[in-house]
Amino acid sequence: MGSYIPNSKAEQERMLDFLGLASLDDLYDEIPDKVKLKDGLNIPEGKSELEVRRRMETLAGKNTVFHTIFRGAGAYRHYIPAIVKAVASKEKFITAYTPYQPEISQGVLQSIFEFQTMICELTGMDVANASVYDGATACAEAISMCVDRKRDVVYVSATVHPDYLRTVKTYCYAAGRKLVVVPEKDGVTDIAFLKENLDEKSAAFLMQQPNFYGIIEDAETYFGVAREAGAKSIMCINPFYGAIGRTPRECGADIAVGEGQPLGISLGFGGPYLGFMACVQEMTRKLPGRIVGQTTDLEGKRAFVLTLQAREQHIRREKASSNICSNQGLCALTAACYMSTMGPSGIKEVANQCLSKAHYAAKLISSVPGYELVFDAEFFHEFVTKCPVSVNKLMAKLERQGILGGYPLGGPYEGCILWCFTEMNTKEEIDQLVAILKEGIQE
Amino acid sequence: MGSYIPNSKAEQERMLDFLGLASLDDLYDEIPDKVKLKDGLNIPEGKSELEVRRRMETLAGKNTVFHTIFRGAGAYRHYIPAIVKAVASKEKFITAYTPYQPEISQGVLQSIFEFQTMICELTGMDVANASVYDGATACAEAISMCVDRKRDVVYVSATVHPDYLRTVKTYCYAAGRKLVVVPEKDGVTDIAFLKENLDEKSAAFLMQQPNFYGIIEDAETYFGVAREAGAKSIMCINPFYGAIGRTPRECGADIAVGEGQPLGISLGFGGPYLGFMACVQEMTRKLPGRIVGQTTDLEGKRAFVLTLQAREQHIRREKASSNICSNQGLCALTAACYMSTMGPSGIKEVANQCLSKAHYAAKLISSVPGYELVFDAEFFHEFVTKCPVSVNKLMAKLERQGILGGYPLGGPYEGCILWCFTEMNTKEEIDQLVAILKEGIQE
Amino acid sequence: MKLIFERSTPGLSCEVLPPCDVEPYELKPEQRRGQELRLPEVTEGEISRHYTQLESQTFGVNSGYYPLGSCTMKYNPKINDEIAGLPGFSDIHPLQPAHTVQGCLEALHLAERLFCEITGMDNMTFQPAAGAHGELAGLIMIKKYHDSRQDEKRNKIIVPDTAHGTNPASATMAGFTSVSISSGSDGLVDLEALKAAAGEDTAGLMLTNPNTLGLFEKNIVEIAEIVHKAGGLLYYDGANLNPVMGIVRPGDTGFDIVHLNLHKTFSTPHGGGGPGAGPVGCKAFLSKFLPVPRVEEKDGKFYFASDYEDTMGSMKAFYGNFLIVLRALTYTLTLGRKGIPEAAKSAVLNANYMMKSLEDLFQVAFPGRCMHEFVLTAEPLKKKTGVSALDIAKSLLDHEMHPPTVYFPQIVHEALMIEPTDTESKQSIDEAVKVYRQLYEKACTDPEALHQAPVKTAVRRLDEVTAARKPILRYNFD
Amino acid sequence: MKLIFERSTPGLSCEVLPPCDVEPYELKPEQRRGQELRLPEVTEGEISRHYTQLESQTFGVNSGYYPLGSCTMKYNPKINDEIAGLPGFSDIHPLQPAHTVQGCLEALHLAERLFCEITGMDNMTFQPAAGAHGELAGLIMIKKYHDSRQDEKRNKIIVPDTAHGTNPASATMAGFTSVSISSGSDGLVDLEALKAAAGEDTAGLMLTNPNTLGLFEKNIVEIAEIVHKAGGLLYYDGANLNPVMGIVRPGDTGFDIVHLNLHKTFSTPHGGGGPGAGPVGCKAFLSKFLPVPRVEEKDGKFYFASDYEDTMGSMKAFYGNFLIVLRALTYTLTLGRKGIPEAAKSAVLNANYMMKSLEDLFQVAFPGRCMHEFVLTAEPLKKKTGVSALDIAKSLLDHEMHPPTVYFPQIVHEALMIEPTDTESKQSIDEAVKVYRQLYEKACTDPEALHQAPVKTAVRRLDEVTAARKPILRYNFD
Ligand SMILES: Cc1ncc(COP(=O)(O)O)c(C=O)c1O
Ligand SMILES: Cc1ncc(COP(=O)(O)O)c(C=O)c1O
Repeated sequence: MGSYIPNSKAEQERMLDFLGLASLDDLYDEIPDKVKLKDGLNIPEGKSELEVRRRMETLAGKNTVFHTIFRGAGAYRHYIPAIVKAVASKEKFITAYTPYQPEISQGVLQSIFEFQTMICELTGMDVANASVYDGATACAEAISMCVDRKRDVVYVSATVHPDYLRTVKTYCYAAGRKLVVVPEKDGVTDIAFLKENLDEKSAAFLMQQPNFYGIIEDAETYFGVAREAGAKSIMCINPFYGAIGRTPRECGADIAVGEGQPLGISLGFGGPYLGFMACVQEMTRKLPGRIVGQTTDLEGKRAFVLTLQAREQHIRREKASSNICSNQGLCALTAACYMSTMGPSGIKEVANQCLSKAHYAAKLISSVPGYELVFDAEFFHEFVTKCPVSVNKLMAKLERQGILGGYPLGGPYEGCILWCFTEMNTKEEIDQLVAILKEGIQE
Repeated sequence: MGSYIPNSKAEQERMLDFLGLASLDDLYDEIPDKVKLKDGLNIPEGKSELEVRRRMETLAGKNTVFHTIFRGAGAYRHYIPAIVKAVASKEKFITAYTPYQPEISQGVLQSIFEFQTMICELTGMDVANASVYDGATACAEAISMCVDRKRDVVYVSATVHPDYLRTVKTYCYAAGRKLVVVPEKDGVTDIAFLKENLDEKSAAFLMQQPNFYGIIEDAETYFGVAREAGAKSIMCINPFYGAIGRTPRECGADIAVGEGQPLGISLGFGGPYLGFMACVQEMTRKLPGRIVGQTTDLEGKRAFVLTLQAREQHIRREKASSNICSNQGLCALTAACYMSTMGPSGIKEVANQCLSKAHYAAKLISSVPGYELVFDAEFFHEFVTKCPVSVNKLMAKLERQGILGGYPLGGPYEGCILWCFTEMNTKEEIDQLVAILKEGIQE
Repeated sequence: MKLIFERSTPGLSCEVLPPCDVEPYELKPEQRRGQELRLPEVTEGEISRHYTQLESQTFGVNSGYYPLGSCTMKYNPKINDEIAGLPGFSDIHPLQPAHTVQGCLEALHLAERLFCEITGMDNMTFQPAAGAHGELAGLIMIKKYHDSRQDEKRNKIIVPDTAHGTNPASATMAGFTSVSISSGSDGLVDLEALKAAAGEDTAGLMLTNPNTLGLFEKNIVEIAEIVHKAGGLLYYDGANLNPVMGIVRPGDTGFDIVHLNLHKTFSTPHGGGGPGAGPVGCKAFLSKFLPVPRVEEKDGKFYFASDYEDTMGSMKAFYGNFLIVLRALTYTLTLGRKGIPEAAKSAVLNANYMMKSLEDLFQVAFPGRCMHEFVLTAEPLKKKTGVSALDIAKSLLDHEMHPPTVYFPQIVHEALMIEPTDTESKQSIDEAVKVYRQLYEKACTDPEALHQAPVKTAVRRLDEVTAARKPILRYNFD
Repeated sequence: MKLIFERSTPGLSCEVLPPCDVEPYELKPEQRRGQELRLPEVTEGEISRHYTQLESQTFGVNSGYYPLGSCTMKYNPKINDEIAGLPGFSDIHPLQPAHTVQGCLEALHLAERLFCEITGMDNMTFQPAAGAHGELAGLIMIKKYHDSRQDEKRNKIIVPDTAHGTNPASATMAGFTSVSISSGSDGLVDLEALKAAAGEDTAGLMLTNPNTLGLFEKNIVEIAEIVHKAGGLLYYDGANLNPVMGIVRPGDTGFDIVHLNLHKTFSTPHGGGGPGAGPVGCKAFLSKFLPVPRVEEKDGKFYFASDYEDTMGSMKAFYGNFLIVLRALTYTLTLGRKGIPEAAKSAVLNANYMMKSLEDLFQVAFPGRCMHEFVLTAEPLKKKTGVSALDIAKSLLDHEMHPPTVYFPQIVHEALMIEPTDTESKQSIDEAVKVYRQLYEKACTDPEALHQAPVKTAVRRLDEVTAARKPILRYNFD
């Protein structure tokens, strides 16, 4: 059994003596006996480190680590530079609490201030917070920022990631907010629907760029419609797209959110990831969560501190802008380190490689009979094709070669595949994929 | 091409201006043109991190990582606790230089002071140094400590590790010292030879415990002979054996040395490892290399510092006790952290598990026909058996099951196998091995 | 310290990627970004030095004593991080087919079994990313439950005044009105106040037990009865489970829903603010409301199931902060059935030991037996010397110690909320006590010294007022 | 700070191992250890905090500016460490059969090719574990060479007085007598002195080029001629290769044997004292003397060969500090043919820039063009103010900067030997220069302040005399 208790039995005895107690159990004499556990927990005995390691290694061994991944759909494999891993594993960054004591927490505070600045740069927005849980909750929180008593109907495009949509729905259900899903048409948001429906009750319109199908939507037009109706515009972006595509600000968004996982964070079977949020100046005090601000110490030295706390739960309790307390701090630090490592040229290079490789692949894949592109629209690094054979069998075949194929879509696009390409996919890998597709499968 | 130069071309221009130079090449105007490289280096163009990583991963992929290892022979697979890896990868420990400036190097200095103490505890000796390159050079250095003008013949048992023996020979050749290899008899040092040969010219006798064949030799008797002849006794020990077996001090050694790799250092294809050295008080000033001592600062605070530097090359130059400068500092820190993690009970537990598993295995293996034990002597965690089939074929068969079999011996024991067992080998693994041996091979 | 932007030199970069090996493709001009992207241009050495220096201005659990009340800053074992770093976990795409992620699924399934046993619950979701997120999930389940019974008038959540701020905030986000009830003079839920508050509009009660004063709600059975009788459900804020894990299970005291803070009780690190994990467990009758997807097992094979008609939906994308759950699982397997309650006892022993060592100096807000933490009030000291809880906190910084939580819970004036945790040694508690004593004496003789503290830290006290009034929230490139 | 032994509590431990799963076996009583084994008894949290605190009292390359002359404290890239940590390298037993270690062997083979090209040598061994170890290996090869020619009177190694202490020390260990020759007034080898020293007892010359004054031995061709003519060999101490790599190759200037300090020139870390790696390269006519085993290739397969009749033997067990070699290989592949000389130029530019920025304050010992480093003398300052090189060094500590090497080379009084390295930025050099200026001014106005320095460090100046007179070299348990 492992133990991290740094007091020996003898020392504990001494402490009990000091307290005038006979045994450790006496510490619990105020707990009614009838609710106490009688026979202890029904879980296995504790194990030594080596045993636990073996156990967990066995579990890890039951997972397949794919050498080649052509799947994205909200979680993206990008290269994580060694320096980013080294920085993110620095012990004090890992084990510190939220920086409530700024005098001994300038490291964490400054790193978040830098993160906020970078998110502003990426989105073109004025203000960013210190992170929320992930892209989905960032969407949900952004919507909360827009709703008031007069405007409480929320519009979300059907082309956002299904998990995000489900999360937004859940949050809206909770808050008793009306949510309207704007239907998809040809892979993009149905602009006609938007025009017809937005009105003086509309609080916000949320869309994703590129959308779940990888398509670059005409955000500017949608946001024009929203603005006219007096609703706020929320754009959920892929950070790499943000580096080369029109920014949320340029498209007229009031709030930009997104999933920061692509910025140096491992796939990790879905988490921890990183929700980022940024908005225009006027909405600053509606932002949820931590925000770090710059100030001076009493000697006039520049310093950083958690600020605008009057928005937060620990001060405002039921009137807070959100309930968020712990966020994804270390992931934010990681993303900031990643962005520093790549620099403006590196981030754009990743984006351009994603773009170029996806288009290279799309051309080749769609030239294989039966794998036509489903949509005709411009895309970033994901696109949807048909599949002339059983998707499952195709995936199984790819798997045997160490390849995780594209994501099999469901619903209206059942039988279609959402492919994703990043800078990690070499031309060779793509050519190999196409060759396999051409081979076909033994049905 | 990767680059770690933090000045841009523009900045370099500015610096050149300041120096009144036209180009970077002008920096080398004092080097005769005729010796300068004309067409640059004939090595590949530099590569990006991702490319280099892929290249090196490909190389790593050409090595076999064995799940089960029954081979030792000087390099041992033990469990390395997570905390040890975490501590050993702390950036400042890794990137610091030798602690010449004690005021900002108390961390490294104290860790070495602690290491020295632990080595003293393990060996029973009075003083230890901050490490030398490895077990082999520790042997060679120990011999140098014993030689003087009057006594310059050195005796080394033939049962020490062959690499150590070869290294010692090389060092003796260099220094023009006479080396006598004490022959092996039945797997141990030939005591008769020793008795006959040691005389007033003899500087030292060096033996290994357990010896290369895993056997626990009768060190005390040998050292008695040496003492009588006025020669110094040097014992090269396995640190785990030291934790439960009679210490070098108890056996009467003047110097204890050994390979510290088993103490939390990875196999790493042979290095970096850790040579440790300890001796009796009287020989302190003959020790080679760094030694950390305790002192006080000018406010009376306890502090640590490199000391007794008058032994060292940077002070004494040609008269130094050794030429060693860089040592294996980080490995020493790692070993100290390992010993702290395991504690006295943990270190002994490792030793006892090695001992017990080796004896369990020896019983079973030697009961397989043809795999008789070659020697009849008591052993620690290695032992030699015969092999009734082609050793190469047996190894190949084990390899197919992910097992690295024992070490095939050469020389007089050609066709025999030196097996090693540690706490990492489970009963199940051992039983599996025995089953495979029983199966035999298709010749 | 410089900002990373101030270390930037135009033209520099790290060379991370090879050149593109396919034909370059470009966005249409009208789709292209117009704004400049001002990120730092630095080499790796600069980045590395930058963060090394930032780390040196950060206080972690290993930097020194860290008794931050309510936060359970226990030691974070290294094996947990090592396991989470295995490529077999860290490099797994969340949307891989089930047969290629049996290890991940089994880990989640195992974690669900263990943590259900520890809390006395029947099912659990690992989707919530933190405690507050778990609270919201749990409250939405409560809402779903009442909705499913067409019991629609239940729009109030009762929350004691000692509750953490997230509780009322979560209630609001879940569309409830929170009703605050004051604690009794013993620091516990006032049964009469509770009875008065409970009624047919009661959706549920959120309770932290032990509460944030460090006191065990010994009337928990009665409390549960009152709430249940009124038709409400009981929600357990698990942030304070540490002192009672393996001793008493929330489920056995009447709670219907529980969240855990794996980043407090189960030793996963806080990351300077996160990520954490806030799994939510519930009794069987509520399981159908749990968020999807959920891990199921059939014939030894594990899979995700989402087809629960009554599910509340989802709390986030994918499956929660999986790598954090893994760390907590590793910890739980390490401690096991005996180690879990031993850790709890160590936490309680340490807290009582430290409380008793200090009670002659600072008044204990609610004397008696405490659990994992206790709350002192510096009010008498302040009256006497002018030295506040904040001054004490700031003075501790000069002693390489993290201060306790201050000014919380709000019902205690000049509160100092101290939680030594189970992984602190007697030795270090004794040393901390010595420092508290020194500070107390200093406060009596030289209060100004404490008003001036800290003096040894990277920065002195900050102008927080200006920070909030004229917020500077990003670097100004101009 | 406490020693780890002082954190010990009897009975505590980390639970690392499962119980033994086979029948316990015991040593015979007479073989058993009698002495108590006093190692620390601590839990993981204590160890972790201990080393975290020790690390905070350690100055690494990333802590700040580190211009330690002759040590080439350049940035240590993280990718190098990551590669060395791949299980496919770190978990490989040195005695695995060749076909299971083709990757390791290929890496060594590739490293040999690259470093031979960089040094102008034909073959190389990676066995030596550090520079001094390489020196010894190289000298033994020289000995072997002369022995092989029955040229037995050659027992002298010529070493300039600017040489590093390891050079004469290595000569002694190799059984040679070292003959020191004084440098000329230009800081370079005095050709006349060399001619006088060279003769039929000359085994060889050890030369560092650029030398430890940072000056390139521009007469190297003549030097080589003199030594070769006398029948000696030329040994290149590669500790200072950094400023000339890719610009000029030792082999092309007449050297026969070279060692490299991978932990200086090729960016592998110093580990607070080691491990490093000191590969030794030689011209073809000496290859047969190289230590064994050596890596050979045949038909694309790699293997170890030890059957060289004339081999000098071995310098250590197995194959050197392999994981260090891997790091250096990674670095070399990263920089490549253009990056290597660019790094060299950056080092030289930085050094000259800094030298010129300081020359109005401190006298440059040997003015003119320097290579990677330069040596200042604080002697005038000392005469004027009493402030010594040591005082300057100690004062720098209070500015979060590592001091230069002081009092070396010994031929310069009050030497300050500054090596900015290629990975230092103009920005940080400018800042360092500013600090040197401040200190200079302070020395003139308030010398006592510098005598008192450092004041901000973990400890103040130490009593080194007592440390050496009454050595305390281990913890006293009593
Ligand atoms: C009692 C209590 N409840 C809830 C929370 C919120 O948990 P989290 O920060 O994980 O959202 C905390 C955190 O401090 C807490 O102490
Ligand atoms: C010029 C010179 N030669 C040799 C050495 C010795 O190298 P090592 O410390 O690797 O043994 C050094 C190290 O400082 C050096 O500067």
